[in-house]
Amino acid sequence: MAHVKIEGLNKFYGSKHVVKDVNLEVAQGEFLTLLGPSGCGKSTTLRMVAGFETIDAGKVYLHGKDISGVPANRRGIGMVFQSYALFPNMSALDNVAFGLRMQKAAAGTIREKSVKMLAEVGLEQVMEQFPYQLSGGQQQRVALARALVREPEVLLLDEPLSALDAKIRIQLRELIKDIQQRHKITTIYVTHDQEEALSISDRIAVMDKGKVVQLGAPDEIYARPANRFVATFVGTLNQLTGQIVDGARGVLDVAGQKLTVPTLAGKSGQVAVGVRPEKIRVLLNGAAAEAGEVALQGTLKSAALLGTIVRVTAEVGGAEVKVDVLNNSRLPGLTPGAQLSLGISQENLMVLE
Amino acid sequence: MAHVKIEGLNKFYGSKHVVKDVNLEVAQGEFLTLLGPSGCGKSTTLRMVAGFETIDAGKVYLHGKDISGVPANRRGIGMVFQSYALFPNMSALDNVAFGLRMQKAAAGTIREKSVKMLAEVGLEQVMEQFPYQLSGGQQQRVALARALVREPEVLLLDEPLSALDAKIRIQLRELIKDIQQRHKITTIYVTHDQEEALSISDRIAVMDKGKVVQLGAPDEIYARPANRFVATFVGTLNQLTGQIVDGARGVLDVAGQKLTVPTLAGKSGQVAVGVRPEKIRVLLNGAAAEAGEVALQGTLKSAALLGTIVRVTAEVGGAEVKVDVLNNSRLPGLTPGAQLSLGISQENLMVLE
Amino acid sequence: MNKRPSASGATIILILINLYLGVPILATFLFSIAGRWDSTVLPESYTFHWYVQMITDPGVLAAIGRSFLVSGATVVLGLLVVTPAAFITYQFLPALKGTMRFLALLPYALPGVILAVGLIQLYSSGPLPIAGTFWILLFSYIIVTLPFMYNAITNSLQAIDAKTLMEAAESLGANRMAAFVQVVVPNIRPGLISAGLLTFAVSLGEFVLANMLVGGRFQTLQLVLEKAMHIDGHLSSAMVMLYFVLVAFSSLMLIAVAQGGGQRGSRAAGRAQAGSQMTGYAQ
Amino acid sequence: MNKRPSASGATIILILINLYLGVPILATFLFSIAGRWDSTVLPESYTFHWYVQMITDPGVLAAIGRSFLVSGATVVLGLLVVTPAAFITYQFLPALKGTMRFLALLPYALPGVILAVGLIQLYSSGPLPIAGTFWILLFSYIIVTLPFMYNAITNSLQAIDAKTLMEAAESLGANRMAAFVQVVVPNIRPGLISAGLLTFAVSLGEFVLANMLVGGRFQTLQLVLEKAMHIDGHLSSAMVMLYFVLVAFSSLMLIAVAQGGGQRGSRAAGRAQAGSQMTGYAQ
Repeated sequence: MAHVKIEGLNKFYGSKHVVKDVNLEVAQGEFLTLLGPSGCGKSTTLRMVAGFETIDAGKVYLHGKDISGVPANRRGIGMVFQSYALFPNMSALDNVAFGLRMQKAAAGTIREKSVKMLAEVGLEQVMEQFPYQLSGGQQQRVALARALVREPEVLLLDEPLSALDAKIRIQLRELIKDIQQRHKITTIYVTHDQEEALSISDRIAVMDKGKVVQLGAPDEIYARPANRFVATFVGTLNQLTGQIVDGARGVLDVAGQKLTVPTLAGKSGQVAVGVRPEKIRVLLNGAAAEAGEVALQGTLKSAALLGTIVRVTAEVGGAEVKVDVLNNSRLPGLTPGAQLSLGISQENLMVLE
Repeated sequence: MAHVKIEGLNKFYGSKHVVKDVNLEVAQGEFLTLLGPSGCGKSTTLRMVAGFETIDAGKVYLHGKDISGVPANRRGIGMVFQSYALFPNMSALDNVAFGLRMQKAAAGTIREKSVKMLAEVGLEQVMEQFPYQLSGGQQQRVALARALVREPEVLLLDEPLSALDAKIRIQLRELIKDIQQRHKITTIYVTHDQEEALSISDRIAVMDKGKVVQLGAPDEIYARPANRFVATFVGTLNQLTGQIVDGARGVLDVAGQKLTVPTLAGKSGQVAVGVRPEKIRVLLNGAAAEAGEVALQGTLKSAALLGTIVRVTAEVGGAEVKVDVLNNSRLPGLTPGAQLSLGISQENLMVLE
Repeated sequence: MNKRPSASGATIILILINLYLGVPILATFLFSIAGRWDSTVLPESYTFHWYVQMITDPGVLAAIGRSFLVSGATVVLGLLVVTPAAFITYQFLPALKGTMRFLALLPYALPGVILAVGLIQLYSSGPLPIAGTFWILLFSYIIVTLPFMYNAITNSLQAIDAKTLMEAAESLGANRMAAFVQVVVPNIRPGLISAGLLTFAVSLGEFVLANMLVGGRFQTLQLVLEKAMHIDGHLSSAMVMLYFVLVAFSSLMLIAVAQGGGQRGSRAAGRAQAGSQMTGYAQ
Repeated sequence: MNKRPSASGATIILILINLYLGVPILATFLFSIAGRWDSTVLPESYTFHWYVQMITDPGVLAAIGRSFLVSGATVVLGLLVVTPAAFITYQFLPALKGTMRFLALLPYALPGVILAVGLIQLYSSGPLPIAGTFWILLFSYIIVTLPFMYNAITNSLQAIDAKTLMEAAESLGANRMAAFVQVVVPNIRPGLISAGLLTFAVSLGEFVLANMLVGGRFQTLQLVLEKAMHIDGHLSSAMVMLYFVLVAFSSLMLIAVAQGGGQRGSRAAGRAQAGSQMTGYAQ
């Protein structure tokens, strides 16, 4: 049985239909992410699960029990907010202890558990400090400890890293994943950042305009996006638009270059195919495309170091094609304007509807 | 002659020394980035160049002329702010036209230039709209057009992308780079995001605690960081700490595994070496390390898809080692707990002081 | 779903507050048009007698003129002095912000009677013998309304982040005066209107200073009203209704004048600020 | 470097404002300790005569007691009623926020004389004959001070983002009452103190309502003061000085009481809010 089950959830703000018939099941110990652009209804969905928004239609089940009408404080959830939402009048330790005090636990137990939890998020040194004395990253660690110390049934996180700097964001997402796995806690995570979603989730529900448009494991979403929205929103995508010139074999004419794409067989007219930047090979020293590969000729525009990868931008028939190579490869003679031959395995070309 | 020259710049806030003797030269048409964590003095430095902060000691030269005492409105600079700072009472077009109106240009010229500049940032469709009707990304495009339409001597950008969503951030940084190159405008850019700095800059000045700690091209900063702060702040870094057991040959003992690092020859005691995640090879099918490579044995902890790369985390003697591989490689049998053999070229091991 | 109990509780509270504020006004209106009203819940007959008596009294009309004069002058002079003062403090002297906020609070510790005592000592003789004149009333009203002005304007400046807008304008070649006039002022227009309206309303309704500082020598509407109350409750009720009409009418006028001078963008600025403006003038 | 001209200009403006507000107070103080003061710039001799006369007058002491009673009751009742009302509106009825802000403005359109006319009609007879008593004064003071209370509390709630704090507390198992009492109230404490102080100061300084609604039947300090002014300028000046001491003293008392009941964290909350609080009570 699913640990959390969301059934036909709907929400209206006035006449605006912001969550449209969302159905989801989250297994015990699973990490599910709601991913989408701002305004797609992901936060509202999470807040209906938490009990902070009324449900206009649909149900939320926990362990098979309908909790749609249960007040937020009796749902057994833990919540982490984008703005941290620490209590300004309490020290880090008192913030963490608050939930245990509400459970009327013994004073000794409260302190012991709170200190242990703070140590787990690496804050034993600053537990007597007040929120305003802590950095953003530290505050969010306190918030995480505060949510977890009560051992909630489900942990809900609403864009917990959006207010933080790039470096801290990555550290903290590793910490969240780590702790989630250690405690084996069922987690629903909301974010607009696709890299965050890919790296941290067991499964991702991609949302667009109030609907779940695709649900699957990160590699599935990334490699086999359900539609053009998912393909472009999750990951970087090169789009090649052309005319089908041979419907039988699936030959596409992109600015004069012929690409044979078997999956296009039987189609006609103008179509677009997409390919991820890391699935393109730069063919060096006049190497030819291998069997099952299509070749594209282009001109080098720029090569930018992004850290672990180098992003090569080529111009192919007026359009830009991005190629990602690892920053340990030797790409000789990469000066802007150089002729470039690119190889793409046919299976990596996605047809975009 | 340098286009912009910053000489011995200092700033105090009360008794706090926030900018310490900064010297920089920016060539005509160059894109220089000030990179550092919050509070490192990078914005203050930029604001002294702009004329918004008084200079406590030092000089700023433009084309060899001392402009330290010139009011901001006569320095010939264009500025883009993190908060966009569009004039709420003016349409996008009027915002862009404002600077030309201040130059008392002819009405026809003003309109023509403004419309052209708005088209260049892709906003010809919304030029009659007011800031509150535009998205964050569109607002920052207007701000960019507004700063550029006067053809300033120098373009200054203060964390222009920090308030935007991840996807928009990448689009806009490509637009900024594009326009900067087309107009060949001398640019000083401030950011805390190392990937942004690496991808967009001709040169980067890494700042820490008010000082410039390294100045160089992105690949130089990335590959040969001047100190441990730069090495960890720019890019991801694996750190291996161990004891030197053979000072003559430079053999390091990391949790029982012996690494021969020629650059450690002559040293003794405890040292740390660093290696970037993409410079580590996963040795498959019992392949041995090549000549000039050291080998490490570890256990696979996790493999997370980040998009174009897959980040493999291995445990090596109690420490975590991250390996980045492109998302097109075939890594067979990567189940957590599996034994992993890693190869690192000796030249990629940086000694961290 | 689980919010309904609180929501209905809140509705009750709101209704009570409305009654609390609204019933006296309604009663006053009924009294102003009541003919006979002895022991019934509602008046037994209605008449416009009191309104006719009021508007045919030249003393009332002259008092309205005087009240408008002194209140209007307070608004104009207040805006001209306080706007640049608030801006300069906000922009260039952030260290003085606390001091200014405190100074702007002083008028609360200086209620009418207290202020009147001080002002009468000071101005009844000496180099500036303005006691008993329009001028002393004007200057004292500017003191009394300083907190509304100063806070509304400072809040507007913060709401639009005037500091960064100034920098943006300067980076585009505007000198400080041009930046202030062309960028800051149009964008704080809603705040200036609010400040003006509030100042006008407070000045128009002021009694103690008018009574003690100028009294019979410059009879304002409030003084006439207070006198009428001692004579006849119906007449004074009619004057209270007239007062409400005047306040509403002059508010609309002020808004119209201020908006008329605005650019086409002022609506946009107003909209962008609406939230924070309420905070500005609500206080 | 290029900011110096504006800075000195601002300093001049500040000095002028200080003089404008400070000179009347200084003059009053000098007058209260002046013996002979005819044609000289400063008094020729000094005396504490007026202070002695004042504090030995039982009428003055009783008036102080009455003023403190009605002002204190206004603060307590106001806080008890307005705090939950403001919180419920903010938390559960955001749609009503505009209406409430408007209602909270009404008292500005309802100056003393106007309000008094309405209240006297309403309460001089009928089911609640409280005209001329302490109670009508108390209820009218609550109306007058509603804007300070409501806005200061609402601003505090916004400043701490009480909505999210409530959600955080509820997600940690607290019911709404516990969340409000243990999380919201301690964190808006500085706002409550400010609101209370301002309400106290405004009530203490009110003259028109006291004069028209209760007059001689419940003589407050302001009434006694006004009477004293007609008798002797020196005596009334001394009473003004006493008034300032009372306001300052009771402010300190109120702060001490409120802080004393606080937890060890209230300083932290106060610090986190300091900026926004000023906005809260300065208006």
